[in-house]
Amino acid sequence: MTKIGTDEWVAQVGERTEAYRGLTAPVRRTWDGIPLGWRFAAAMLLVALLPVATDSSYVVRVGVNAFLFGLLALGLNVVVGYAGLLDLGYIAFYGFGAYTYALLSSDQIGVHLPAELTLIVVVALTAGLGYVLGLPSRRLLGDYLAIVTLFFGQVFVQLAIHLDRLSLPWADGPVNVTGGPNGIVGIDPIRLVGVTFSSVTDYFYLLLVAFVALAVGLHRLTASRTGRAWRALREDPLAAEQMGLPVNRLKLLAFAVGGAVAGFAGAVFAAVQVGVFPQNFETLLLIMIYAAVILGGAGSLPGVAIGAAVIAVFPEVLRTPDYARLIFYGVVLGGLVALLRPWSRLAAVLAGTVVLGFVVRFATAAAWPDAAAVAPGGLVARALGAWVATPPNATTVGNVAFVLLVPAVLAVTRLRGPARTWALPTVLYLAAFVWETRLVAEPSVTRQLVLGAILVVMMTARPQGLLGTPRVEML
Amino acid sequence: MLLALKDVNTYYGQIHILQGVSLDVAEGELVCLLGGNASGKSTTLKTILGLVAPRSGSVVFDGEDVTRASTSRRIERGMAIVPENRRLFSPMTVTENLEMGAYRRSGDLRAAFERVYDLFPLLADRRSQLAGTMSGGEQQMVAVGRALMSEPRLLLMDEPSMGLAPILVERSFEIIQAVHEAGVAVLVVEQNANMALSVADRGYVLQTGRIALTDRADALRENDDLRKAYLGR
Amino acid sequence: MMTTPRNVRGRFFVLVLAVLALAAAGCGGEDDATTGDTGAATATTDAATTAAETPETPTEPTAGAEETTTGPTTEAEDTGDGQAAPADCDGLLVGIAGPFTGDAASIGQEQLNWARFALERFNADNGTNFALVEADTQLDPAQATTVAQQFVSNGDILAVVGPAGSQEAEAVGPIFEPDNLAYIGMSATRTSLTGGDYPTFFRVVPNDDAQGPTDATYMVDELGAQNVFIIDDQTSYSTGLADIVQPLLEEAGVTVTRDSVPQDQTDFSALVSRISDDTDIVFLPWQLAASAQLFSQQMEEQGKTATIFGSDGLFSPDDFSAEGAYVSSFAPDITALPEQAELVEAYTEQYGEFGTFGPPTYAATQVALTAVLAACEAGDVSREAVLEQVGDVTITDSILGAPLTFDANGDVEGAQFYIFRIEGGEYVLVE
Amino acid sequence: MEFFVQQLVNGLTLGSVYALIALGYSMVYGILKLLNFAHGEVYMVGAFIGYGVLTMAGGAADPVLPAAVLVPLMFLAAMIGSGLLGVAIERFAYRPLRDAPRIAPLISAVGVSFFLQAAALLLFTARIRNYDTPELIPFSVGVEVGPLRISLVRILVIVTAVVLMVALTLLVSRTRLGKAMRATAYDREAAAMMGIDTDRVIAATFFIGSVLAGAAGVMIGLVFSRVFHFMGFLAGLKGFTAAVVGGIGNIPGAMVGGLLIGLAEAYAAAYLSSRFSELVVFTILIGVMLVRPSGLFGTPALQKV
Repeated sequence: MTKIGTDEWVAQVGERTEAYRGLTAPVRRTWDGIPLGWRFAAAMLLVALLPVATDSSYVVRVGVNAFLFGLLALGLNVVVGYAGLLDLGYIAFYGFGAYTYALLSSDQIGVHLPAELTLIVVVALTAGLGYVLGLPSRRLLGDYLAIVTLFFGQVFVQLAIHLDRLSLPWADGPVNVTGGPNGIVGIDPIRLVGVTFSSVTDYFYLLLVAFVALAVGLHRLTASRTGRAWRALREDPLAAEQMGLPVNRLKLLAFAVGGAVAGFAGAVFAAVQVGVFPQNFETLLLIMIYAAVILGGAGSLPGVAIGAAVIAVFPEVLRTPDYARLIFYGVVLGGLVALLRPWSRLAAVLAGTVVLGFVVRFATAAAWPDAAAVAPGGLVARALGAWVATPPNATTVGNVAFVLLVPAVLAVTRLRGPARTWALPTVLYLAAFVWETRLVAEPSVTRQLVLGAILVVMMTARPQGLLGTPRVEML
Repeated sequence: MLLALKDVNTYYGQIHILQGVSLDVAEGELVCLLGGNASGKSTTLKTILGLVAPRSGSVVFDGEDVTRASTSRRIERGMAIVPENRRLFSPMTVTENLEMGAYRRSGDLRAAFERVYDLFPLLADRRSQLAGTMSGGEQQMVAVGRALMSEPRLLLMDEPSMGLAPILVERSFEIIQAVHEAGVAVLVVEQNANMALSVADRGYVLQTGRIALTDRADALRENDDLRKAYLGR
Repeated sequence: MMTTPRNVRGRFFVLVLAVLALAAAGCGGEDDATTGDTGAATATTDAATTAAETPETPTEPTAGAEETTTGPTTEAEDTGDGQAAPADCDGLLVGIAGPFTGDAASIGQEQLNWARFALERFNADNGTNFALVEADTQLDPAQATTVAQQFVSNGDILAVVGPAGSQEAEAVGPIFEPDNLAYIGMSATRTSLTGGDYPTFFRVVPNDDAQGPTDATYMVDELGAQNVFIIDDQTSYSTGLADIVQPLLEEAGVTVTRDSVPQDQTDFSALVSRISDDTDIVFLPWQLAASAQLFSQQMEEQGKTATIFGSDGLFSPDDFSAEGAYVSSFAPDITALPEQAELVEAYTEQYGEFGTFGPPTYAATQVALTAVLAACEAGDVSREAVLEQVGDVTITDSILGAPLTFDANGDVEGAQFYIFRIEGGEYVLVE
Repeated sequence: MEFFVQQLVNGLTLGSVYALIALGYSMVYGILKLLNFAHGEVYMVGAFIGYGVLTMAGGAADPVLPAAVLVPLMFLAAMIGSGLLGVAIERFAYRPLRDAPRIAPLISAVGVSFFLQAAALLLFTARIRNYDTPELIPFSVGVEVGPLRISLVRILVIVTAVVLMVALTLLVSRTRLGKAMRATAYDREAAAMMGIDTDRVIAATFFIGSVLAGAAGVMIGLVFSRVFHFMGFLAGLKGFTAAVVGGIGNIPGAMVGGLLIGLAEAYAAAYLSSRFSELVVFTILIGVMLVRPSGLFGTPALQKV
């Protein structure tokens, strides 16, 4: 019996927290034992080998996109993850950086400054813009700040579209600043200390260096006094204020740092794309950056890096129908293996699905002998071609099946026990059928569908993000 | 037994909050649950009410195992709570607040309203005032009245003395006793052990998620450890 | 939950079984095919055979692209009326990029369907098994450049159809140029795209410099315009055209009012109410025919009598039918041409109604495929060779009316604009 | 003067649609503090359901039912369909995230939004569908006051919106469900302690908000024709703006905000230029937010993200 009245709750926290269990426990414990710096260095070394390992400039370009996402996500993480300020106008800094670089390094206004200078100007201007946009954050709290910044992002795109016929009192005729919907093209490549970055591989390494530098810098910043103050601000702004933290200065600093990072990323993006256009900076991209930060786990640097990689690479992989197919069946099978217990039930479900498939396949083949085929595409497709039924009017039947499939899948997640076991083969077969008849034929649409579904599933399965720590509200 | 908790273990995330808590309340009994900060008092109440689910153990109310039952089911069966800090619906009127207390009851609420207005005549005059604009003591009446609207058999009181002036604390416990005398079983969760033990039949002491002591109220008042820890004597 | 090792083993066992079952299913399919191939095989097994015979995945996995073909394509090998293509033409690819999803999907999906349709017919006619690699750009140049890199990295892609927007065509130019990859625009009309900056770019649609003057002249000379209201839709296409038409009209002494409205605008009624009573023509260089239809309805609702004059983006008899409106187009109305009737009917049966963006995509795809076939028949399957072939392609019975050839800049030779008047829902050629 | 009044009618038409969408945003925000970015897609689905009913009835040119029956039927089907969709979205995409960090459901909402857009694209193709309302209810039918012409469709839309808003106001202030919604919005846990099944109340909130969005979808189809997979995005943004201007979470605020945005757009397009109408709207919004940080009718924000 413990002594009454002494509060040893804190002392017991370690005891009260569950330890790793299961088969992966030793691996996870060992992994936790490796210092973060080593893990990061190893990962970056591996990534640095990518352009050497492949001769596909596409893969390198996706790597460039991933790094751009990574930079943006790191910057956003400062604002959202550290300081807890929901900044939905973040994309505007990216656009502002890109347009500034474009204006100072193209024929648009006939200025071609050296890149060293331009980059400094871009970073300074976007940091300043971040500071200015941060000003309302002194008054606007929480979601209202989010909303004002969201519209700031919209205003930026509107200005980019419309500042192509600006009437200025001292100029005769309208002045074309942003190029309107046509954007600015023919942007100079970045040239630093005599080295011109011309290929995607060059930019890949430039961004790699920038990313590593920024990640290391931010990691040290997190551990610094400012980093701790930001966290205090995020957890409880009122308490932070009462403790004498310079709350407003901290907020503005976060905005400025985030803005500068995004501005730099924008400048590099402009150089990589050799052009800037208003469509580059629409809300969709903002959403994807947020998805990167949140999927990885807001506030966690490695999480943000992984989130950015996932968000950049995953949609590209989905572009290829065969890979999308592998992902689809892989995820379905993996999900079943992970979730169905005991294994005898798993076996029953899989066997049931296979048998059901053949029954339906031969029944339809007998009924409609001249039906169209499943699109070819390797071993899996051949196997599926022999298994999935192919009705004559695939589009219509596929659409109907899709409409049935969505509620069926949702219903199965609610069913428990034997009912689920019985329902699963039908649903699984229906899913395969929809995939083969309809989704394979429309890879671009499927890509969006899968992306949406994955976002929902990932968030509901792991709300705190891949590497985030669940925050428990103490009651 | 009206209410019985058996070996309840409750977690928040990975943190083990209630560690094998067992307690019971008999029909018409007034029981108090004492404990310091973060000892698990509120979690115990939430487990009883079904706002958090225990990972193991059982909650039996009125002969029915309600461990997996929803909060609304438990309230239908005859529980009601006066939450910590009262938690009134500030932008709603007194009447609307009382109505919410009787949410699970269908049919005519006039009798229930009458009973509450009899107990707190002040509320009858203030029925269309917004709850958020009332004083602390008045709010306490609304909170108790709201809980009584469902005509409960077990009233749970979470820290009834918190945030009230000493005179109102006494008033608050008078109300509790009045409710108790009307035949309703009451479970009071309190830090103010002295006050709680003065009205209770029995008491439990919760210590970092475990029941450390349980006895009749008068015996607890004489317990040395408890006295040192809570009663300041 | 603890997972016992025994449980895990069982799980693994089931997984192996499942894979085996799938593999068995694959073999079963092949057996079916070989036995049934002699007689009246079902199309399913037929396709499975072809899939089994053709060496699969001609692309490097790193290239990250996979062709999508359709059933009839593969069947053509033995039944097509054209002669068989040389063996080294096997599995060559053409990329197509367009806004297949997102807010411009109504344009992109029509383009995609017509490209697929063109591929099917081309393969059937020539006994080839070319395939398309589809890539969605959502009209975002950033995505277009990533897609362009994908195309460049896939050695089997010899020509590209698209991308759709002028700004996208500008953005991908620097990526295609070093690799000599020809890309054929089907809707990018910005004048500056041809003429040197983008040497591998061709387009089957005339540029804004060809359309603008035709429209302006017709408005002034034939319709006697005095007062014209020009409304662009804030896209690259629209502002470009409006910028050409506006000064021409002004030079001719016409009073011009200019406004602009976002392409995705919901309601035009406030804008419509600004059409003054002495405005005789409203010029809409728009791309969404359905929006112009609403615009005309709202004009009718408010009793405005000005005539709508639309650019080629509005040439869409199924979507835009404002009585008395004029629409310019770079092609005759293919739905009215007897020699294209079969084509139109076949398309409509398979994919449904269409507007103005399909036929040029058909032509562009035809150009790309023809050039690829010509190159491989000449024995040089390289991008340089295809690029040269594209410059020399002549399609005599083009879907766009006249024979289709390119001039030195990559523009259509002898581009001509037609003007239609809408009468009772019919597009009547007036010039 | 007629010009001014004409714009008033134009603005009110658009504004009522925005207001109905804004209500869904505001109600959901009020009860869950969640920005439901999938709300625009619910509205899109409503518009498609209305179109489906119209097509099944033979199309606008040659309907098998008289317009007086057909139009209410379209509304009914779209409202019920959208309502159920809203409930399903809540159940499967938001409820599992009830206790997650505040931005997690935001990403989930975006996922739902992608999914629904792509599903519409898959099922209905990308072609822009047209209700062809003038065939069903000619624009010439309506009220003519001097030079002012107000078509019947616009009157129908404005009246329907007003009826729906009055019904909603009564529901929220008078009924047991409405009171439970307010109680849950104010303090979810306390509401649960009273035995209110908050999950059901939240589902009901989603249902009602989505019903209004479905009605807005049919209205857009009737007055402004074009129905397509991406229509929800912009309308959602406008509805959201309206909700914010009014003070998010506040029901009368959403109505006023919607009308205000609609009127601002109409007057900006009519007196300035439609080129800048969006810019005008956003400027108004930012202006309102800077002067009144919680919107016109709003209560001060929560502190934590």
